[in-house]
Amino acid sequence: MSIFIDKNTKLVVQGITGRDGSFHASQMREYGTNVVAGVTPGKGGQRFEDEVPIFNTVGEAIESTGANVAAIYVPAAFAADAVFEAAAAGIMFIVCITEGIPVLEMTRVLPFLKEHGARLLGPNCPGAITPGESKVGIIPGQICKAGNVGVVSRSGTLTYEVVNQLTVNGIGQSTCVGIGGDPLIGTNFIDCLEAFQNDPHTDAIVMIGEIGGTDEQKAAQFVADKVSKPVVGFIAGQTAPPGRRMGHAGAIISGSSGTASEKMQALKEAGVAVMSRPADVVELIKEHS
Amino acid sequence: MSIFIDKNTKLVVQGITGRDGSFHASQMREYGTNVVAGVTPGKGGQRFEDEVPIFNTVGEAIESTGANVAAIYVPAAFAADAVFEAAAAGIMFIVCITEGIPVLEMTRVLPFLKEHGARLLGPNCPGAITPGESKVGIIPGQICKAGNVGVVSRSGTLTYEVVNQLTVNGIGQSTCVGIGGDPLIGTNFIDCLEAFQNDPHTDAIVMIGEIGGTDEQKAAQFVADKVSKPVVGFIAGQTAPPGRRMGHAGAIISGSSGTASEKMQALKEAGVAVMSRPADVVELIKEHS
Amino acid sequence: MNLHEYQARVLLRDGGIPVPEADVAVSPEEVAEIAGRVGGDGGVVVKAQVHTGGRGKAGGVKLAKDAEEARSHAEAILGMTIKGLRVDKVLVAPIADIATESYLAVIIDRESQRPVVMVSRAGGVDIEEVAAATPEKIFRLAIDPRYGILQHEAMSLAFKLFDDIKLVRQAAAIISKLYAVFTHVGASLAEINPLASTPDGAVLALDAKIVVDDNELDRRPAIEALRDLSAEDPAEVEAREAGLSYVKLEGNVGCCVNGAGLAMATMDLVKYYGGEPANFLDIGGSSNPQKVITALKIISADSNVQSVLFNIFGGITRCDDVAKGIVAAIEEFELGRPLVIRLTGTNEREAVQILEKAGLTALLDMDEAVQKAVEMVGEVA
Amino acid sequence: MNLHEYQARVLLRDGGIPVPEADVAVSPEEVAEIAGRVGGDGGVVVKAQVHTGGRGKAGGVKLAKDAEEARSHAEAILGMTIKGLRVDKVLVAPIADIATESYLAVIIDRESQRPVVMVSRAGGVDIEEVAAATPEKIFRLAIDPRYGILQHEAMSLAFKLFDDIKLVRQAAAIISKLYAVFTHVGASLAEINPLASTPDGAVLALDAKIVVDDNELDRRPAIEALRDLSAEDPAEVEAREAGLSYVKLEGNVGCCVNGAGLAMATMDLVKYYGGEPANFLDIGGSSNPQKVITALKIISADSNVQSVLFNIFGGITRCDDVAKGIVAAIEEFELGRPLVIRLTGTNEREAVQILEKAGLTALLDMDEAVQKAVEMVGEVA
Repeated sequence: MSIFIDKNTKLVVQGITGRDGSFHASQMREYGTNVVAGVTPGKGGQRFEDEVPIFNTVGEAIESTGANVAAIYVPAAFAADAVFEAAAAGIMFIVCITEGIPVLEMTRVLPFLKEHGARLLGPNCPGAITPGESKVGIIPGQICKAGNVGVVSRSGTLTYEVVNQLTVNGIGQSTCVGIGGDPLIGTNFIDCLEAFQNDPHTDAIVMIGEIGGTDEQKAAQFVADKVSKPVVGFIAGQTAPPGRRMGHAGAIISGSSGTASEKMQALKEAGVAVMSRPADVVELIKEHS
Repeated sequence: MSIFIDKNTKLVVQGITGRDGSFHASQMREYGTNVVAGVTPGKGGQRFEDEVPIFNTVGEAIESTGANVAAIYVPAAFAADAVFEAAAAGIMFIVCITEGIPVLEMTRVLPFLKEHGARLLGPNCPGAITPGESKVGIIPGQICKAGNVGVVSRSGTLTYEVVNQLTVNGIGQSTCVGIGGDPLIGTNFIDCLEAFQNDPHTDAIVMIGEIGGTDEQKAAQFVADKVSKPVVGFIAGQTAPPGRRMGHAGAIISGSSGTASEKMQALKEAGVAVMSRPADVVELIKEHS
Repeated sequence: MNLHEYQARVLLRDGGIPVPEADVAVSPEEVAEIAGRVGGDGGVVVKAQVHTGGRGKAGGVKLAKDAEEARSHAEAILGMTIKGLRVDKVLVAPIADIATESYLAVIIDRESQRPVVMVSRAGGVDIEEVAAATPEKIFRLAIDPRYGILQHEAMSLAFKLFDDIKLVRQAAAIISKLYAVFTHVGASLAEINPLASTPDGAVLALDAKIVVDDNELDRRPAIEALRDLSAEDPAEVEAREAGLSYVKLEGNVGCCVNGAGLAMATMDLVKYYGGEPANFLDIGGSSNPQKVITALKIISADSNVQSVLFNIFGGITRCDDVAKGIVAAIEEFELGRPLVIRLTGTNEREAVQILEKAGLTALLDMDEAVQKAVEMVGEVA
Repeated sequence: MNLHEYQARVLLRDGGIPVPEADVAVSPEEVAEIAGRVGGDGGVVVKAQVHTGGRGKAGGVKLAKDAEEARSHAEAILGMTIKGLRVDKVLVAPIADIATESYLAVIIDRESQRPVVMVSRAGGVDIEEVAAATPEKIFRLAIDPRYGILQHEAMSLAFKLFDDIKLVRQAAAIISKLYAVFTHVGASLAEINPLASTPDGAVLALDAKIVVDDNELDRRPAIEALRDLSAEDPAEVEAREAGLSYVKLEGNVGCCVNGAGLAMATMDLVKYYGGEPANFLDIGGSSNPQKVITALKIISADSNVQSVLFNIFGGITRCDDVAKGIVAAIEEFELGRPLVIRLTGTNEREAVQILEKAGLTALLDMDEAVQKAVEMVGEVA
């Protein structure tokens, strides 16, 4: 039916009383996400929108509400700690929306997650949405539609663009996942491809990459080796100059490595149908699935 | 036949060119231990006693010689790092003779060992000996005799006293293990009791504890729950005053906890035959096995 | 954030790494004074302090046998332009007597998701070339940040650089200290090239490069204070201060987009339709109208820009806020080029109304908008 | 190694923990001066600086409303003896206005093999009593030293101490900083009791106790320099400096043993045979004759000792070295008590010869030797 989140998702929102956290907690509730708890130290005992109980710690939130997924909207200075806290408290799927976590902090966060068996989506990502069931993060719900195409992307608004193309052309999505544009992230393309491959309700996969690093190349190899479902791909940044960071901390061509063309080449060699333009997604999905 | 070490033990001696390391490497070779390599940074390429190759790193020693056990005799300032190095290089049984590793260092060493699946004996311990097969550490070989009694102890010379009593009375040992007197150690009583319980060639167990901590009490519980072989016990420090450290860093009664009498009581309740004097070991072993 | 060599050298010294006494100067007179102070028999080297590689090839690095020659080199180097960056400062360092030149760096490795220490005996040259031609000469070790660099790790790396144990121990200490500096300043790169040994058996750092992770700067004001705004492109400085992400390119279609991925895809689509993007510009997630005004100012300050394209997919970004910003901007100053606006998503309808009221048209389709912006290059606004 | 309260307070302040301004004094005049300087409306407290608990009950802690009263208290406290330790220094600290008293400590926990932070709202009293009577009032959290204390860990502990988020945040910062001090100085205990809150909403440390792991001192000379030899038993200081481990007890059979376990077992056996051990003494693994001489000097300096027992099981320790030390010692000074020697193991035969040549007898059996030493109590040597 989906990957990572579904109608059984019971969400705790870390930073629920902050500017971003409160806005998106409202949006998620409006979409139908089961937001069971919020966390803001010092506001334990209060309620969000008169309904959702707020706790001082994630541990207390889990104990009282059985929350099983966390969404993090706290400021950058506290975001890594929020991930540590969620994982230590036993949350197995943690979505970190916050941008600006130092990469050295991430080198400590990632092994901690591994030790606790927890999965992190992000940081600096738009989150995930399983249309009609649950939205965790900031992906606009109205552009999505339930269906059988899995979408995974390093980008935010570019994902919306592609998902919107699918939706307005009647192609629904199983789950849309934004993995984030930072150099070190908790969940990569391969993790999502594997999950989509194993999800009986996903029939085709769209993956949207960009310049920088080698995740797309490794994902291409994974597609060749392990993915039997059709995959349609896009790589942003063909016109990006080397050595300059394109907004995302991870979107940078180092020396001559991490270019869009090498990534597109790898995807093509793995049998992925590569789009020239975002709008091509519709035709390619129809053609290949 | 034994626990931890046997005739298949291929030993690398870390600090083999130091005062203690060279003396004991000689002693171990004399006893028959298969000392396959030594490590002293900067002396790679030389040989110890014209025979044992010396390497700059443990990794090189393993690669060239297949060493599977390490003995550490380096000065205290380098000993924790020597443990890290041995574990990182893939040694699964590491014996650290060196005394004086700060306990905070040990709080970092112990999880590292766990992550690498390695067992540490010590630090600040006399090591282990499987009579007639292999000696790793500093236990005098001539006081031991091959047999079927397993000995585990927090002490050094007190162990020799007890082992000597056994030997002169014709009772041989499967393996004698000194776990060390520091507050944080890699291998505790339970680890050894479990190993002796599972060793088909051990028929009875002698455990020698002392004041401080609760390892003996936990071991007593383990004996009650899991050990079917007869166990004879001794606790040193009945006359030790509270709050004072008795030589070993770990031998200290904190408040009213960790006394000899509570430990002896726990052992008795677990069905362990408790000696009044070291010399009682002979009679009790004969009586109970 | 890139640090200048002279700044990086100070950080290494503070971290206990042996670095020859050197100093930075902004005038030939200062250069002569420093050369007299730090130069020994070997003379000094005068090095342009700019944030780019290839300083040597560009004539920005010169050897001088004495203070007078250093002064005359400084006169040539100060004020010169290397890859578009003006040289305002030079480093004056003694020329050391060198036996060997090695390479040492700590980086963040995306593959292992850890800091990685790289060492090579092939130092003093461009490491990218070594990596391409003779990769077997480079040794890498991933460090577990939970434990930090361990003594034996530093030693095993140092053994890759030297045979003599005295040099090995010095190098191991420098490796450990460089790792400490790396974590202390929140770097994404800390490099010593060359790490030199001298004929009398000392190991020391003769050059230093540090790049700090921008995300570390908030909690490291002392490092942030090292930022040299004069060494950066003024438009990029202005963009960063406004919370925008801007990179100038060589094309003529100015792009203003929300989101980095969409911004790159927009640039690519400009190219796809035969145009050339003039810039990367991401206005970010929030939709403060003021940011839009600043973005338009920055784009229009680029004289190459011949048409301006907005591509906004509203999520958190509210299209009406962006529309308000556009309207306010064109009221505030003359854009002077054709403007193509594509808006869709959150508050799209309100945005269209705001724009139409101001006499502007909004498109809903990305391809259509990009095509139009490319076509309008060269037309009068 | 125990630090004095005044030393621990400085370390906490250096670590950024709020500690009221206070100072240490060795004379009543200094006490009056400090009281005038640091005391506010609430007056000051004068506290004996000795390495033992129960200072208050022994009259070593007194409140004074002004400098004059502080001086007179100091006259009483300076020079007094608490549990055998003479008071040479007093701390003079302001009496703070207190709303609540909590307990905070970091210890090394043998169970979890990690540093553990302990907190309780039941502060200002003996925590052992709280642990015994109301253990549910104490909260403990094991810290993973690979990650250090995490912000949320400090916060969750601070929530156990306070309800008001302003106090919680202050307490969390103090908890993190105390953990940092703990690791920085290589402590086995760092304790603040009480951690007080004031009526105007500040959280601060009113007392401090730090015990440093002796094994950390070699690499921390600045901490080692805080050692106050005058505050320790001179015999134990002498023993430590000679590389011996010595603890004075109340009995009359002096014991000199190699190995801590065997030394305790020997003491126990003395008791088993009806005697009372005068000391714990471990000469350690090496067998330098000089150590044996020092050991005998220390034992014979204890006027309670009426017989002296050697119990040596030679492993690394060579029995002949010990024998040489014994012979040298009795040649050097008058022992004045009967001496019973048990030696076995490495070079036992040579040892027996050395002793017999000097007119001494060596036994081989531990029980026999202990029994004899007990029997000889009171006999003339």
